[in-house]
Amino acid sequence: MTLHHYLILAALLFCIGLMGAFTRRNAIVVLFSVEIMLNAANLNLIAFWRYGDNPALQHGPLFTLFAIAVAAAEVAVGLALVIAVYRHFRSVDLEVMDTLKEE
Amino acid sequence: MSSATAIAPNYELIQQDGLETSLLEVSMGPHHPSTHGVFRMDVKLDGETVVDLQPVFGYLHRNHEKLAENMSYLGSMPFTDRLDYFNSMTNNWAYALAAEKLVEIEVPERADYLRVIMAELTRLVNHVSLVGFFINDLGALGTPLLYAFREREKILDLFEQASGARMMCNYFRFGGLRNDVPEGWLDRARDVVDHFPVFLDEYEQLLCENEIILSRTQGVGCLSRDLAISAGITGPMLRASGVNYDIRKVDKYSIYDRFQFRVPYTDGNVGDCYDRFMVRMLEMRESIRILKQALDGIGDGPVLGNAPKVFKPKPAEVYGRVEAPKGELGFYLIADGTPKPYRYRVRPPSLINLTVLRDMCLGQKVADAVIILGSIDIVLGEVDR
Amino acid sequence: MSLELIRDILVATVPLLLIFPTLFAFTTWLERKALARIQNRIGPNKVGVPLTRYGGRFSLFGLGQPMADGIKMLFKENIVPRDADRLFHLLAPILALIPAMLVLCFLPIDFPWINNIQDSVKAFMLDGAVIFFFAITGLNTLAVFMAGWASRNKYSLLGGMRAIAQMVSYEIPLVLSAVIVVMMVGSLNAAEIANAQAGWNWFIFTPWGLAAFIIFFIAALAETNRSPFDLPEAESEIIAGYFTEYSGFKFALFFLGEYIAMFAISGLAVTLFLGGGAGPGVAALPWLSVIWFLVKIFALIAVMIWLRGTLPRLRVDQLMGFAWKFLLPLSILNIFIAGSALHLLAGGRLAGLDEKQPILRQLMEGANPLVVAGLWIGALLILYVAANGLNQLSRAKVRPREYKYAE
Amino acid sequence: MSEQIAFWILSAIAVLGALVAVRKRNLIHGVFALMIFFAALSGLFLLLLAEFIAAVQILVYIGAVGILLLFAIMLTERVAGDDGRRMTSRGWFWGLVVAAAVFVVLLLPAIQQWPTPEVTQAPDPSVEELGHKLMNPYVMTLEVLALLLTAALIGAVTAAQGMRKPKEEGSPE
Repeated sequence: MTLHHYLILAALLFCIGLMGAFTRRNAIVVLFSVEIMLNAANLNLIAFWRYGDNPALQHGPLFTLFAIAVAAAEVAVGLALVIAVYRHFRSVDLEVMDTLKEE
Repeated sequence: MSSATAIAPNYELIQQDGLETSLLEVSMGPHHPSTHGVFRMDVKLDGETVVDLQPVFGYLHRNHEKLAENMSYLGSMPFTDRLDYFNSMTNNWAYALAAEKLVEIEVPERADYLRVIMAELTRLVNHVSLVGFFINDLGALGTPLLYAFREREKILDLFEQASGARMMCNYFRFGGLRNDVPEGWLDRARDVVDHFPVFLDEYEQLLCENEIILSRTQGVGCLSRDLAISAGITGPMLRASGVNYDIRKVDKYSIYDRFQFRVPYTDGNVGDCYDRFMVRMLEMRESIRILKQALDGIGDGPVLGNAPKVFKPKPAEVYGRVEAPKGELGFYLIADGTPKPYRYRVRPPSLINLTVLRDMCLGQKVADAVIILGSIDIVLGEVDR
Repeated sequence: MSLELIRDILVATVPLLLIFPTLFAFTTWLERKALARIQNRIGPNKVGVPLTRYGGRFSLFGLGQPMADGIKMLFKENIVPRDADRLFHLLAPILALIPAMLVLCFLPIDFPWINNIQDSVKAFMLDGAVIFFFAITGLNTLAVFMAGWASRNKYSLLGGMRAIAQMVSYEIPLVLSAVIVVMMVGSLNAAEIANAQAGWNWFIFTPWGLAAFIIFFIAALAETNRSPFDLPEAESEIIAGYFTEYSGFKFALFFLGEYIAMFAISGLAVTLFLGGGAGPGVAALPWLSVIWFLVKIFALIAVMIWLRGTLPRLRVDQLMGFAWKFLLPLSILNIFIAGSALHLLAGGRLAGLDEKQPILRQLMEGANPLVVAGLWIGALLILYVAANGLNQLSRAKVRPREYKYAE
Repeated sequence: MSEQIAFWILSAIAVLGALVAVRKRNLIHGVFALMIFFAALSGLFLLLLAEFIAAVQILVYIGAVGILLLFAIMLTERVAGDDGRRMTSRGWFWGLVVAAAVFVVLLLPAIQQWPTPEVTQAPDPSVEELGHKLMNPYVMTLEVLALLLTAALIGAVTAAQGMRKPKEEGSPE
């Protein structure tokens, strides 16, 4: 296995996520897609570390660890926002949410 | 934006702004493990909280009252066994009391003593198995129940020796008992009665101060004194709600005035499942006191009085009642001069105690609903008749 | 992929897959027998081995009962509710079994055949074995949710929801009490943790280790849905919880998964606190460590069975309150105490320790016995007071009552 | 060899899981497909010798995020999603095109440098090293992360709770 295998896989996964984020209108599915993209990026980070110059520095896992922690926070807040928005619009449909302010 | 929807008299579902948490309608029963028979509770749950509850019964309806109206008086005696099939002796007794009021029958003293002994043994059987079932409903996987059943077996053996049947005893007759107890029965009964407190000590030690049982039962299913009185609740449940009312003391029927015994009751502040549980535990001790006195005081003599061969009372209305283990069991008879009753009506304590189920369960957790039902102590044979 | 590798993988996995299901069968028999004895009954005593039934003479205490049960389960009709999500209904028991089976290989049991295989195949040599253990056990939650949701039964749904709430809550004290051990060893490696306790240096003999073990065991009971935390399958309330709608072989899989999870979590408790395979005679006969490990697991399981036979069940709000108001603060305090104690023992030496050796053992060498005794007693006192205080604060205000009598 | 087999299987599972997760109408099925994706990714991390990250991936994504997503779905959406509503957004076609274009762009550097030489230097899969790094140079980052997680927790609770009336919940007597 070489670095490029992982890079291509990560690119594919990232684009699946991108596709999901662009084409679905359910806010929760969009959140799925964002998670997929984040994970694809993490895969890249780890792959670069594994096949990089100085793996002993542990930069890849460290970076990924931080990214995962931030992603967990993001999901928590994101889902809370989805619920808050749902409470307001009675829907998680992104196309319904087109106002910034209560009119 | 939040709105409170009143769905039950004492419970408001708090609608989180726009979050449509729907109620879960669960039909608990009729084949639920802990509905004590073919009984159904239509429960509406808000998460785990019971917000509405509708008892549904009638699955075991056997037309008992109408059958009895087409049958001679004595003919329906065996059917009273099947009312509350745990306590056939007291059922018999209540019916015999009612019928004995229709015609003048002397009940011999030995028969009265034996009736008291049988009734109190029945109370032990009922309370001990109820407490077992109750702890089983609390989730104790049958261990207390099986210990209770060990004791129950001994008493059922006594019943079997006396009447030939363990549960459907059909032992009472108008004016006395069907037959005398066999030789040595009283000694065996004394043996059982003497050993019963040992078991009760063990039971109380294990259960009455168990932290989990305390926290599961205290403050759960509270029944106020006023509601208990106005709903016509009787028996241990009423006494747990703080009313000192025991038909053995009130009516002094049969020979209960000869015995020294106390009636445990609460001060009526709580009336929760723990009170109902404890009142029954304490009542068993008093039953043992009565039993000891009765076993000591019993004399020789006949056990069947001057009952007429053909039971054909003059037109009259009578109501005979006893303090059955579950509450006031009454039989209301209207005689019209024929050998069959014109009207035959049972006042089943289970059914009437069950009427407050909804009031006790609202706002409690679903697990509590089960133990509240268990603490009411119903037998579906009696509820549905 | 070399043939040796395949052979090593088979050698490492197949015995595990055979031993633990066999032990499971034995445990179901043990449980039924023990519960029966607790409940004043006899329990299964008719079916012998192999499935003989000669009037009980060759029945061997009913040891054939699990086999008979298994055959019965296999041939029972597989019923799927009409509105159920058929795919998930099928997958849930499998998903319940796989994580439980998977974590078994993180237990550092020194099976003799394991010693001859490559290191890369020994799963328990993983550096983060303990973390992996908790991560994979967490998958069980999903299986339970899947079963509860896919059955389209309200009891199942209630059971599934209860299970998720319970497992997520009790996972925190579970992990936090394992942290104590990791602090004392300085490694997440299961084998190293077990080795650090060789002889009688079991961590349960330290005050914080004892407290952590108790917390761990309570949380483990909740994680495996054992009484008194068996709310997700509370028979008297919600029929059977999330596996109400399961029958036949799928039910057997759930059952198997549950017991394997019990083995796994007891095995982890043994690894973390009870010295792993340590015990008398291990130095002379190394294979005895396997026996000791299994004996310890069974001792823990016997306690679980005993609790099941004696305790009633908690209510759902009390269950959550117990986890968040009692276990969680206590385990955090316990970590604090363990940290302080290690620091005091070290007295500035912490930085100079050998990283490859267990931390606690290094600290104990050359420590003043008086200081150690003082630390031990002090820590025990603090923990005792804290547990009592938390208990007073968190528990419901209940007490036995006095009753009146009317003459 | 075994590494290659594992890589192909795991990447196939990951791609399939991701595809199903974003295309499935039934959201609960979608979440479980997402879980499969996360699990496959965790396997890939193991393959890349980052075992701690693999464990964390399972712990955080499957154990925590998955459950969170399930709860969010059950709180908001018609779970089965079997209503006749349109699933895709208005500009779904252009979204697809953009995603494909991004994929091509991302592929370009990898293809240009094909084939790459094998790197023989395998990293030490030690958790200990990672721990030392976290405690020594990156301890500030760790603390900041802890702060962030706490803030996120509080923020999430506040946001999800919404404006609640001061009336207390539970059972009135």
